Amino acid sequence: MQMFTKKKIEVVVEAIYAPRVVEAAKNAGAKGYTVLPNLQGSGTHGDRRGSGLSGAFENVMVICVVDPSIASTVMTAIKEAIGDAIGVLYASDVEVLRDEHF
Amino acid sequence: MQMFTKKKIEVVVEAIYAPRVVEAAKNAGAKGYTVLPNLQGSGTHGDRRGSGLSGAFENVMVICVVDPSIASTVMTAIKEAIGDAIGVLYASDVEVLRDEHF
Amino acid sequence: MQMFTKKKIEVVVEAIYAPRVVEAAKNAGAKGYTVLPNLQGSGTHGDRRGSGLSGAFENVMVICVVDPSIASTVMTAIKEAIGDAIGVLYASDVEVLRDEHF
Amino acid sequence: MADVLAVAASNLVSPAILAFLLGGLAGFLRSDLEIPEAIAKGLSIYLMLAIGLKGGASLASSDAGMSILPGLIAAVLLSFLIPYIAFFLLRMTTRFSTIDSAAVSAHYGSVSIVTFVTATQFLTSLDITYEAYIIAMVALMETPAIVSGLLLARKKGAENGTKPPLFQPEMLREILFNGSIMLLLGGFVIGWATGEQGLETVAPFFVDPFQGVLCLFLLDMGLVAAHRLRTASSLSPSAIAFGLYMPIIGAVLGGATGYAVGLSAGGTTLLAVLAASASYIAVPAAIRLALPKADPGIFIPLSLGVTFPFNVLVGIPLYAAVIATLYS
Amino acid sequence: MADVLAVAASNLVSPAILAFLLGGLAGFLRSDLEIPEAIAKGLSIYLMLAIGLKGGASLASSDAGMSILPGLIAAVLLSFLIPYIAFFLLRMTTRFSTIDSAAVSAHYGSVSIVTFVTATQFLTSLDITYEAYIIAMVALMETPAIVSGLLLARKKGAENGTKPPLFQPEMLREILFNGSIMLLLGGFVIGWATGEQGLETVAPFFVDPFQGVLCLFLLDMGLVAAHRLRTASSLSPSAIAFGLYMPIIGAVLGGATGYAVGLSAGGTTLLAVLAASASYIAVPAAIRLALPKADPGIFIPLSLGVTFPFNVLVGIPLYAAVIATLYS
Amino acid sequence: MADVLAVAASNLVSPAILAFLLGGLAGFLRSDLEIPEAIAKGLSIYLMLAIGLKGGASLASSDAGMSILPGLIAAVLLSFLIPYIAFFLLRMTTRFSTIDSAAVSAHYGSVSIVTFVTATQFLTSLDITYEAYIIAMVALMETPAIVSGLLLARKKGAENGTKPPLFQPEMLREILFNGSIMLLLGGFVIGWATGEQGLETVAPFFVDPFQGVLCLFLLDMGLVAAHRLRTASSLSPSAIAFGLYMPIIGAVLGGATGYAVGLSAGGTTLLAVLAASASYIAVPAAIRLALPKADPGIFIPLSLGVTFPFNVLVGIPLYAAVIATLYS
Ligand SMILES: Nc1ncnc2c1ncn2[C@@H]1O[C@H](COP(=O)(O)O)[C@@H](O)[C@H]1O
Ligand SMILES: Nc1ncnc2c1ncn2[C@@H]1O[C@H](COP(=O)(O)O)[C@@H](O)[C@H]1O
Ligand SMILES: Nc1ncnc2c1ncn2[C@@H]1O[C@H](COP(=O)(O)O)[C@@H](O)[C@H]1O
Ligand code: NA
Ligand code: NA
Ligand code: NA
Repeated sequence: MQMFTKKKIEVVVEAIYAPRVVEAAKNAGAKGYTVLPNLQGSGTHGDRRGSGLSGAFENVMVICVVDPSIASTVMTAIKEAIGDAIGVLYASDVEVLRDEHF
Repeated sequence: MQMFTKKKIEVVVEAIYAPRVVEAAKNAGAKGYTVLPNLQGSGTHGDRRGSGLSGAFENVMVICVVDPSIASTVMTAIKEAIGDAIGVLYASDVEVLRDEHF
Repeated sequence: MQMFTKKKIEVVVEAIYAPRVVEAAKNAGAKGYTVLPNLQGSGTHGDRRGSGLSGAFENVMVICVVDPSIASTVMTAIKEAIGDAIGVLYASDVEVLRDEHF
Repeated sequence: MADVLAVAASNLVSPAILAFLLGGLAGFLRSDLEIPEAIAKGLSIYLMLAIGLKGGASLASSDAGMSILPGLIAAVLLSFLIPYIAFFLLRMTTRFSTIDSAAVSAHYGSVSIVTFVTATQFLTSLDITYEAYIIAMVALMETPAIVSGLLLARKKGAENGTKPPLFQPEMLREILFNGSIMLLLGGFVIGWATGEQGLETVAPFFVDPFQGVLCLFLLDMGLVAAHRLRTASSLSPSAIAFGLYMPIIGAVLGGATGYAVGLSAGGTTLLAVLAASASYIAVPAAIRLALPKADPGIFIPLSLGVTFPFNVLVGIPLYAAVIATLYS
Repeated sequence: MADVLAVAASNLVSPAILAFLLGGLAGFLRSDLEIPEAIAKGLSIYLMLAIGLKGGASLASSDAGMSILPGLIAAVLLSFLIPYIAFFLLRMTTRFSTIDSAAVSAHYGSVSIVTFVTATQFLTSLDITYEAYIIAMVALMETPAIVSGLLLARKKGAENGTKPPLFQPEMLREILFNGSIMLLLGGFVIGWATGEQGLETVAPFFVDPFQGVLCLFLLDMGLVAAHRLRTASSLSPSAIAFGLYMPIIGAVLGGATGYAVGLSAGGTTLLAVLAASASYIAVPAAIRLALPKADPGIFIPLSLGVTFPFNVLVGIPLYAAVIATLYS
Repeated sequence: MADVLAVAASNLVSPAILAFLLGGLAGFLRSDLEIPEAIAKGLSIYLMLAIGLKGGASLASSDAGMSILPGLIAAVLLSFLIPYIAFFLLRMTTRFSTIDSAAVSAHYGSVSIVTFVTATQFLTSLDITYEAYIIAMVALMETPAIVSGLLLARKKGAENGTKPPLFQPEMLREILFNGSIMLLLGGFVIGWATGEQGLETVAPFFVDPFQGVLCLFLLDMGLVAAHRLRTASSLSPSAIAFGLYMPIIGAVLGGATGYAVGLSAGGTTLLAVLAASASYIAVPAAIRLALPKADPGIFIPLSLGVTFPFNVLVGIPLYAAVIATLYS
């Protein structure tokens, strides 16, 4: 079974910024993404958990598997989309079966 | 602290296929799995977000940590279970403390 | 783009233990964490999916990205917080842009 | 004709229909308005159980007996038959693959519960009564169309020499014990067993607030339909045309069947609505499992984004007015 | 005896009980029917708050005063005591470890709110009244059993020389300020403070639709109970037997206590039901935190899959019929 | 003055207010009580739609006509103006940055729908009537304050030479087509178009249970407010003081405006409440997008943890009593 190495980028960001992050990733060449909604968390900006009223305290995670050749472009684009918003961003290597899908 | 290297397999697939993916992983020797329900996403099959009415647009993620010796068997089994359904599949290395658990 | 290597610790644990896991990670030096609520799963303790009534069958995942220098301390602390509770724990390498954040 | 328009207009200014339009508007304006998944699912569970209960209780208090059998059989046949007509039209007029055509056909043979519910509210607002056992028809018409759809898709497979097995037993179970069927039929049996008296004890939850809950549900339908239309790329003009004329063909067939089995004007209208409507809850799930190659980007926008709004806004009052004229 | 059966039968054909059976059926058929987590949690919040409000308001409009004290104290003692009996029986008849036996015992000393609510609806349908302050008993009986369970588990630890501290203060807080206790007692106090007049303002939400909401809740309980039974592997015949005879023992104790403190036939029936019922909301969470070694694969299927259906289908009408006979 | 206290006391023992206190208590005791996200969102959708529908229907049945225009314009001006006053006070008395001060100011110019709803229930309980079109004011007052807030923040940018564009078109869309505005205005139009007759068909869902639903909503608000206060670290005494005196300033301005445009005592009270209240649904989201540098750890605890409880517990009866005295 031949595997291909890709980069998985994971972003935890406040819910209202998710559309911007996704847009930025797509424009930078990502062919797909997955969003995990309704997360809680804590970091330098304090406790975050949805208040049910406003999305202002809700986190989401965006996962984006991309070709290593564009990983750094996508990360930079996402970083700019987040700007001063609340969030963290990290990447790691994954192996996939279908090279052309990502 | 001694750590053991395992393979983490992550699958994003349409919600109604989750039972098949899980079944396939178990039959291929996986000792456990975790399901993240209600995900949104986008890929070659377009935008996917639950419509609340039918599961036809909902994604889930199945995470399965297995011994490297069976990783490729489990991945192949999952791939077959997905068949023509909508989904992606990738794997990466993780370290665990309890060798016998996985 | 300079990247820094960190450790990502992922814990799947029964929902009612999440506050203890988070507390343990913080006390061991983790600067932040993310919680994915309402997960289903299966392992040596059988099938687990929320019953809507009691949290006794619900899983959550806690994700904690930490500096490699404290990774083993944090993992040990989390392991102790879990004790005899139901859960699994694994770690992997990730790269981040902002060294000081984690 | 003036009557038809007046009826249609009165339908349009009901809170439920306006809520649907509000949802559609919010969806097109890309408002962040969103009904949480769990609430939307809860609303459909409520609607299906409520409609089942009411139908069962009302059947129990009627003296229908065996006289309902011809109607039920006709409903099943209708659901079996319609996909063949739909398939033929799709193959003639669109470029959809055999699989996609079969998948779409299955949706149009089955029924949309929300369209049906909207029609019952419409009739109630006009004081038009209907037979209680129509609700049993709703449950019976859900699945036969799926079988037809699979048979149609299989014909193609046969040509290719890769004829798939029609039904794995697992799939049969998934289709027959589907949540919406359990709720509709289960509610129907409960309503029938406990009668009007049983219904009375739960009426402040399942009967009185029904129309209000329907508003919330249609608000969500508007949002979802708009979203599906906005993000759908594969709908050709011929496909959209199909989504508009197919319900009329269905309504004619349903109306004729209703007349043939001796339904009242109200009952005939509802059977016409059922035949005109396309499923977007039970069938999509079954089709995704049985025909994974069929593109959900086609059948969902078509049934939810085109046919559903057409029926709710234009179809229901139209069918009702025509049938009322014919029956009077 | 004929009466008993008639009563039981009438209980079985209520919408709520049939909804429970429908859920159970769907669960056993592995239907994809599922009540979303959030809705299920919302329903239990509603039920607990509603029951508290009604109890409080009805206490306010009664002239009970201090006369309720003996009943409340007896309820607390009952909840303390039952686990010891359950533990003894489990050690005699099953192979459960000390820890598991203690954990199960705690569940049977505590109460099931849904069983209680089903019983109140059953009494109401028979026009049998009961004392308002029974609802205070529900809240009071939730926790003492947890303490007994921990003491029983600790005895074992003591033998081993690893005696754990009975209560970390943190755990005490978690148990006392548990969500279901806050809602029940909080609702009770609100109902009491605002009286019948306050209740009236919220009755169209908390009182009138109550029975209908209960149907939805029991539908979910049926689904969950069936799922737990299907996936439970550790329930031996002796464990299942315990799940069936223990509620009867509890009912006898509860009934005798009710009689002793001078409750009416309705009140006595409810106290019997409380003593007969086993917790599956508050206690499992507390036990998972306090006794993580206890296997939830034992205590949840037993209380939710065996005892709950037994009480709802057989126990409630049985206890009611017997007590009615004795009181008349 | 005795009257004022009596009114305040009667407000405090309503089920809704006590539910808020119960939520607050559970929050401070760190109970595990929690309203699921989806339910909380569902409740706010219900409240906004219900309030819109009622307002619209009641406007339709009144003979208000063009006479409502001055009131509407005054409401918009009020929402524009209040942030400037708030900003000035914050810059004088606190150490908040310009950005944070601007962000907080936007919240106080906008309105809190739940505070408003609580006030309407309070007036209803006292049989005080009010003008239907106040509900249109609620919708109109939501956004102007956001514009003022951004202008205030921009002034600062200008000084620094990094003047950001006031509105990207994208942001304008996000603010104008915000979910709560769509629901309030949409509900208002639906209510107005279908009139009292339309409202009647959905009253068992949107009108009768309203007060009960409000209890559940306020229970959640209590939980959230307590949580925010517990975890807030950045609230200085001067900030807390602002959260307490700013609503009074707002109430005076709102009351005066209501009097000036000829509102009844009830209407004036509601306008005072609107001006006194601070947004925690629509504005936080808009501000997070437009001013990401503003710290949500300041503006949310202040509006939700300080001003909201103050208004609900003290403000509403106070404003009502004072205005009733002045009008009589
Ligand atoms: N070290 C970390 N590991 C995992 N998640 C984190 C970490 N730091 C922050 N987060 C997540 O990112 C969100 C924003 O982080 P921050 O901007 O540091 O407050 C938090 O609410 C967490 O959900
Ligand atoms: N590159 C990607 N990174 C992360 N998730 C993806 C990616 N591509 C697809 N997905 C997820 O997998 C689902 C199915 O993908 P597809 O079959 O390509 O439409 C999508 O809805 C996404 O949730
Ligand atoms: N091999 C595995 N891969 C992924 N998740 C697992 C695995 N084993 C266990 N889990 C998760 O951890 C929970 C507790 O595991 P266990 O204690 O083995 O029952 C399960 O319910 C799963 O959600
Ligand atoms: Na049809
Ligand atoms: Na008990
Ligand atoms: Na204001």
